Amino acid sequence: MKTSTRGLLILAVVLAVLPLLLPNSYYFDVAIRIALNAVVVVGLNLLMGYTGQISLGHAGFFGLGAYASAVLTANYNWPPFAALAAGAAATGLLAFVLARPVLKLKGHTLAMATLGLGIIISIAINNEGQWTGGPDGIAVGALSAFGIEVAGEKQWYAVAAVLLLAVTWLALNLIDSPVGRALQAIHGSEVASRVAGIDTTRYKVRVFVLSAVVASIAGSISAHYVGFITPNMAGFFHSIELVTMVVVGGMASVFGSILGAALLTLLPQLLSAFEGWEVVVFGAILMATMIFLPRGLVPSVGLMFSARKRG
Amino acid sequence: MLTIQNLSKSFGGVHAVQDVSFTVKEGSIHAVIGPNGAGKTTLFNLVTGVYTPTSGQVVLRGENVAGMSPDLLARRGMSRTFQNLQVCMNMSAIENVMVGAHLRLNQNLFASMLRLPSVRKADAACRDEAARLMEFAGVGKYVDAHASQMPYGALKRLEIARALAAQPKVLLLDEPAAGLNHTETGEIEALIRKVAQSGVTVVLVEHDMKLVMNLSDHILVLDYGKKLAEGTAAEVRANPAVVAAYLGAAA
Amino acid sequence: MNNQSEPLLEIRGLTSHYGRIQALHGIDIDVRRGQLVALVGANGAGKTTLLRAISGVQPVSGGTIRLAGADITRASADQRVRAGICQVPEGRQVFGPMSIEDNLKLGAFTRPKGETAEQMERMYALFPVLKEKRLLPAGTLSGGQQQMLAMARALMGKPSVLLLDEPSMGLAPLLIAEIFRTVASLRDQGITIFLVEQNAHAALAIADVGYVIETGAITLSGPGPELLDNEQVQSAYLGM
Amino acid sequence: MFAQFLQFLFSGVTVGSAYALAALGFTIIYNTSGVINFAQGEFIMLGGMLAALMAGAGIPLPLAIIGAILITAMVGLVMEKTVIEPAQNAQVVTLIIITIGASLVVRGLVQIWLGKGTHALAPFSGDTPITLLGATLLPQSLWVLGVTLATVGALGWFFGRTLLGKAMLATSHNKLAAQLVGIPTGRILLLSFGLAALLGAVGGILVAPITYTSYDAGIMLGLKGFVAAVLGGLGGGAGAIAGGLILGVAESMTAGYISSAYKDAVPFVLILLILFFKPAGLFGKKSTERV
Amino acid sequence: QNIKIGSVLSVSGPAAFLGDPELKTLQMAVEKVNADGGVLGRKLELVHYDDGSDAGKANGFTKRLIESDKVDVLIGGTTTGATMAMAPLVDKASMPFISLAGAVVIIDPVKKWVFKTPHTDRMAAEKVFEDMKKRGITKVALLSETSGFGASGRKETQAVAAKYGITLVADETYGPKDTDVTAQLTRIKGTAGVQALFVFGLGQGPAVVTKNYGQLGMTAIPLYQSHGVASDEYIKLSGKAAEGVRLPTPALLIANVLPAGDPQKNIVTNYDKTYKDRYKVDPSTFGGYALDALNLAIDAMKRAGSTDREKVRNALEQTKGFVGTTGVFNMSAGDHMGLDLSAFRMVEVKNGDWQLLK
Ligand SMILES: Nc1ncnc2c1ncn2[C@@H]1O[C@H](COP(=O)(O)OP(=O)(O)OP(=O)(O)O)[C@@H](O)[C@H]1O
Ligand SMILES: Nc1ncnc2c1ncn2[C@@H]1O[C@H](COP(=O)(O)OP(=O)(O)OP(=O)(O)O)[C@@H](O)[C@H]1O
Ligand SMILES: [Mg+2]
Ligand SMILES: [Mg+2]
Repeated sequence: MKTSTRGLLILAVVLAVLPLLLPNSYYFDVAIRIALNAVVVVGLNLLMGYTGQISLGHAGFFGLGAYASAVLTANYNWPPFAALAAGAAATGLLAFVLARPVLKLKGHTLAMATLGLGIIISIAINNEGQWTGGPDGIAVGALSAFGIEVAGEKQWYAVAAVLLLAVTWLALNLIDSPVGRALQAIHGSEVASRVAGIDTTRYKVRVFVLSAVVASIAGSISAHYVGFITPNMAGFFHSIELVTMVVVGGMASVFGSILGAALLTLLPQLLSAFEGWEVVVFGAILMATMIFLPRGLVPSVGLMFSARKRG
Repeated sequence: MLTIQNLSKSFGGVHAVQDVSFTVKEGSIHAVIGPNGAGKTTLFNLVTGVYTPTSGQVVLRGENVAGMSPDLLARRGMSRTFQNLQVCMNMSAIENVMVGAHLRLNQNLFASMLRLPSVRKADAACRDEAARLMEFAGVGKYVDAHASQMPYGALKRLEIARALAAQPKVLLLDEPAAGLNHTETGEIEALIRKVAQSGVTVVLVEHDMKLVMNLSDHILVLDYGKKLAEGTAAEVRANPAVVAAYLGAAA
Repeated sequence: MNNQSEPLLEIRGLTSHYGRIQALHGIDIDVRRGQLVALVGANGAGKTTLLRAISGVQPVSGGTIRLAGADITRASADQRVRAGICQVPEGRQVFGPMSIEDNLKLGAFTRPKGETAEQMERMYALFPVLKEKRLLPAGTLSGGQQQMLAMARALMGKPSVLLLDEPSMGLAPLLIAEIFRTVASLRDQGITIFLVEQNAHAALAIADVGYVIETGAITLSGPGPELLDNEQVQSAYLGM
Repeated sequence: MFAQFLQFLFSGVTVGSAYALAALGFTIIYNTSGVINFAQGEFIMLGGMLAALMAGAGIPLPLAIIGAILITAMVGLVMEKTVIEPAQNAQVVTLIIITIGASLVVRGLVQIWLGKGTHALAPFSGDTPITLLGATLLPQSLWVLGVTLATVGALGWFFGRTLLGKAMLATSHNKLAAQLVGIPTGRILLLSFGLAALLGAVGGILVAPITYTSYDAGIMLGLKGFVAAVLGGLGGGAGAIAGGLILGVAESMTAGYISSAYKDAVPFVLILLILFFKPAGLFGKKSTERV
Repeated sequence: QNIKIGSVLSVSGPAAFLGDPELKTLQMAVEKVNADGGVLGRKLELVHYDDGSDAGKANGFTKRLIESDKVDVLIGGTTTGATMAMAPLVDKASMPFISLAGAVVIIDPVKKWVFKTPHTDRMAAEKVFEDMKKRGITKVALLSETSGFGASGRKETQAVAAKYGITLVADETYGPKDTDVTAQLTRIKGTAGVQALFVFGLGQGPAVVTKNYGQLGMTAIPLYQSHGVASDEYIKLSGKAAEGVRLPTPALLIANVLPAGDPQKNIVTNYDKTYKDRYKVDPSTFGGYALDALNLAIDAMKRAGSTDREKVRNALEQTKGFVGTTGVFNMSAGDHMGLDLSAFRMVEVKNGDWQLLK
């Protein structure tokens, strides 16, 4: 069996068994947040890890999705899934329009441009209080379709788990396809990929839009789940958090992304006992992880494993 | 097949290529030689769309393609290797070769994400073919290797395999034998000949005169960005200007 | 030539790994003072790895390297340069965005400031094209020009041992002859040279001693011209 | 009308100089290692906080300043030694995440040891505003501007003229080659962190009388400094100054003429536009990679 | 078994200077109560989480407190955003919840389980406008912070201005971390007819505004601040420029100048002293909100005679004449805050200290 198929199976089993082990709905809550974060991070990794284009503004897209759902359902009474789709479409369109000029940039200028994008989005959300509720945030109704409402942590867990599984499957397929190789080739050498007939701009735009749409959808669902959103979720720090999840988990590793999201979502929960020292301990763990597993959790551990097997 | 007319390129004050014209016949092996810094690589970069010419035309099968981007040229059957290696170090060796076949595979994002059977089948076939090409280029033992683990000489051949995977009509090779010893150069020579025999037009830059003289149907000599001489191997070798500027008395 | 003098560079049982792949399997090499030693081998045999290990930029997993009797196996790369080991690396490795002049100045990083200008003039005399382009970024040079720059930069460090990793790669025939002449004359000036070359013929022809490396191990050694006549060498590396 | 414009300009230049100083720190570390040091803002914060607290504890201002600079530089050195050096051979993104971790640790420790309060540092030359053509300017602004220019001059000389400066640049362009010509790349990196921390501290101290300081003061200045540095092309002093001033003046002009609500957003729009036309930043060199 | 007090506060992040004294106060007060024998014969136990000024995290921690820690009463939500993110959960779980955030929306419309201790921003605006009216000011420039506190304050200020016959002739904003607002102030200076400047913000921003206000020589236009700057730190940071600034504040800030007969005199001097003794820094009015919240909860439990959530909630709603640091609370089914304008005192900065205005 291919490693990716095996990984997907393991993920499915873990997701299926987990509910039996979680003692109360607080633990479900953490699991749901992990799954929803992981969805965004898997999408972002396609852009960052595989295609080599950094984005420090992805929380902006996440926020756009969340606010589209919030505003359209609360103020205009749209059905949740219509709002979600509209948010995803609008985010995709915005990403599409901006991708061309933005992705012409490289390295740190690209980082800065995407950072700027994210900041502009979060400022707009912050300032347009008459729709968005401003800095204090806005309440979001339940997620429902055809009269069925997702209610309770167990149902939400099912939704998040299925979504994560689906996104993981799609991402794994993509990577191991001509399109996925084109993306990785762009990372490796842009000239070489263009000479091989790859329209690099077009592919960069596609993966940028794709990851933005994934973030938007995850944003919408998170908004419904939490029930209340603030501009923070579109802000700079959330973007950094997402990037950190990608790198800690491992660039160009889908399962790494899931683990990265899990670790960085869990840590603050585990560290809450440290009273005032949480930030320090969190920072120290972050550094230690990167020093001892420089390629991120999954790739580094993978290397160690194969080393042991052969050596 | 390929006609270059009055092609020029300057970088600021440096005239890297000046008013160069020549024609490459279909199915032939055409060599470009000249001293270091003569403009050979720049010429390749112009022809393959990596650089935009300052002036002049590149006519590929009747169509002026000057200024066209490399991916559009690839669609028209052009492929190349690089003097400064451009191997994707983030991928495995065989995936590098498969990238070369990109244009012949399904490029639909959704088909790829859904792993449609057609995509999967074509991909598997492509992988087999890539392995064959690696064998053909003499790097068969690296089929399971990651590109970053391969030595320099093997990477050069990997690039050739990648270029061949595109099934090009015109193949430009920039110093394919650099970093190879005589025996290995001999293998490369045989490989290029085989490729040309299969109907591919080959343009080649190389400093190994033995290889150039053995292979080339036609040789173009550049010096300071300008055409210095042109002709068959024998003609070029006999040209005193070429001997003085490039070959030296020994050759 | 100076076969009887003590070994300046003495390598014993050197091993090195890339992760779990072993690239060098116990290399023994002696380079005597003032000698020109050539190392030939196929792609991937481990030549570059060996040179990197000697320069201290490649981790060594076993064995020792001695320079003039002193153990430098654990010395840092810059200490080795100060001790007189300079390298012209594979793939040239010039400082792309910096001017040619700055590249040369940096080549003399470990040298007293006073001698830089003079040495630089010597390099410009050796490679006039570098003088012509001295204010341009090194990255814009053609492949061969970069190779010359890499050579000049290493010489700026006034090495007592010069490591050359395929110095003729990508050079025009005229220049190859020139490079080999330069290498030979450097040896005559008393610089000890360890030369890795694919152009085995030219290398062995001027070498005092030759070594053949195959998959990380030395399989043959002897005086340069003698190796040229070796059948095995001829078929594997000389294309005969 | 003109007085108003001038006032906006002064305000922009003051803030912009602070951004420029912050940008210089980024530039130094970027130029030796290719790493964007997300802890740069914490150096700025440390300088301001330490100086303010020491001065508040009765230590004479000049001594407090020197003390704050030295301690911050030490922090920079320790940080390099303990967390950057062990990861030296890792990819750049890994190092960037490490600097994020380091910034959290520094900020967290300061918050624990020095508290969450906001502190002020007395201006160096009083706080009587200088009036010029109807607009006013604090003397401290002149300090910021002056020291920024002097620093840029000094750095320009260091990187452009001295061999050590060039060796630092060379280390980032090609670490392998730098090692092969005998540059002690480890120590160079150490030096660059020390220097960047020192500069950050100087910036933090200079702006503290204008902006006040607290344990989280470094976040915003660090972010703006990063933007200014990239806008300037991360090349050197001139770029950092240009980047900082453009950002600062764009902000104050936006606040003055367009909308204070979008004062942080409009400059980003402007910067994006600039980057679309100059992808390497204002003073950035086009990449010279060849194939 | 202990009585569990759950709290989610913004002890780090941008709102840390609010959340930090709140947490310290809770910890101090819980210790004190336990030392004095606890409540209903049981000890109090504080279970606290820091939301890092992120409402999303506040929501998650609230779930944890309810589901996992099974607390008896919930105090927190340093910011309005956090409170609003917590509110739907306490409603579902039937958990008495006392918020420490300012905005009116928290209690208007009334939510069954949600109470709050701080004055609303609307009250602050009203108090300020009352004072302006006394001075005959009708044209006011508003400069508000883009934080939740400032944005909500701006909205309420706009809403109540007309009631006091005041027109807002300028409406500017600044960011919470801005280091210079001369551009906005210059604009205000250039607006015709401005008679006073009203700043609505928290923390260091208003100090920057005050300093720039001094730099631009705008002293002819009286400067009003909101209760968001009611701390000694404000005067320390702003220096000379703060002279003459007026603002509404809870009694705590002026504990020492409060007349002896004031009902709050006792509690505020007491809190002021114990906090200073324990933490070596001045208490802030924000800490006072937390103290009041805890005491309200304890009071309600005592009156209810149990920790039964429904009973505690009902007792909370019936709180009458409860004297806190913030004011005297009189809750009802229609008012889950229970404060009126008298809880605010108007003060002016004179010679670097607070002076109570009559
Ligand atoms: N991007 C560039 N910017 C500035 N100058 C350039 C650039 N590219 C090439 N040049 C200059 O153009 C000239 C021709 O370079 P080119 O690489 O084409 O030479 P070449 O014939 O391939 O030499 P070699 O045999 O050494 O590879 C050189 O002098 C080089 O410095
Ligand atoms: N970064 C690396 N990671 C893993 N393996 C490597 C790496 N670099 C080289 N190798 C392996 O080490 C062996 C020796 O490589 P080395 O580059 O020293 O060969 P070489 O003799 O210099 O070859 P060439 O003539 O092609 O330059 C090769 O088998 C190669 O696959
Ligand atoms: Mg070339
Ligand atoms: Mg090699």
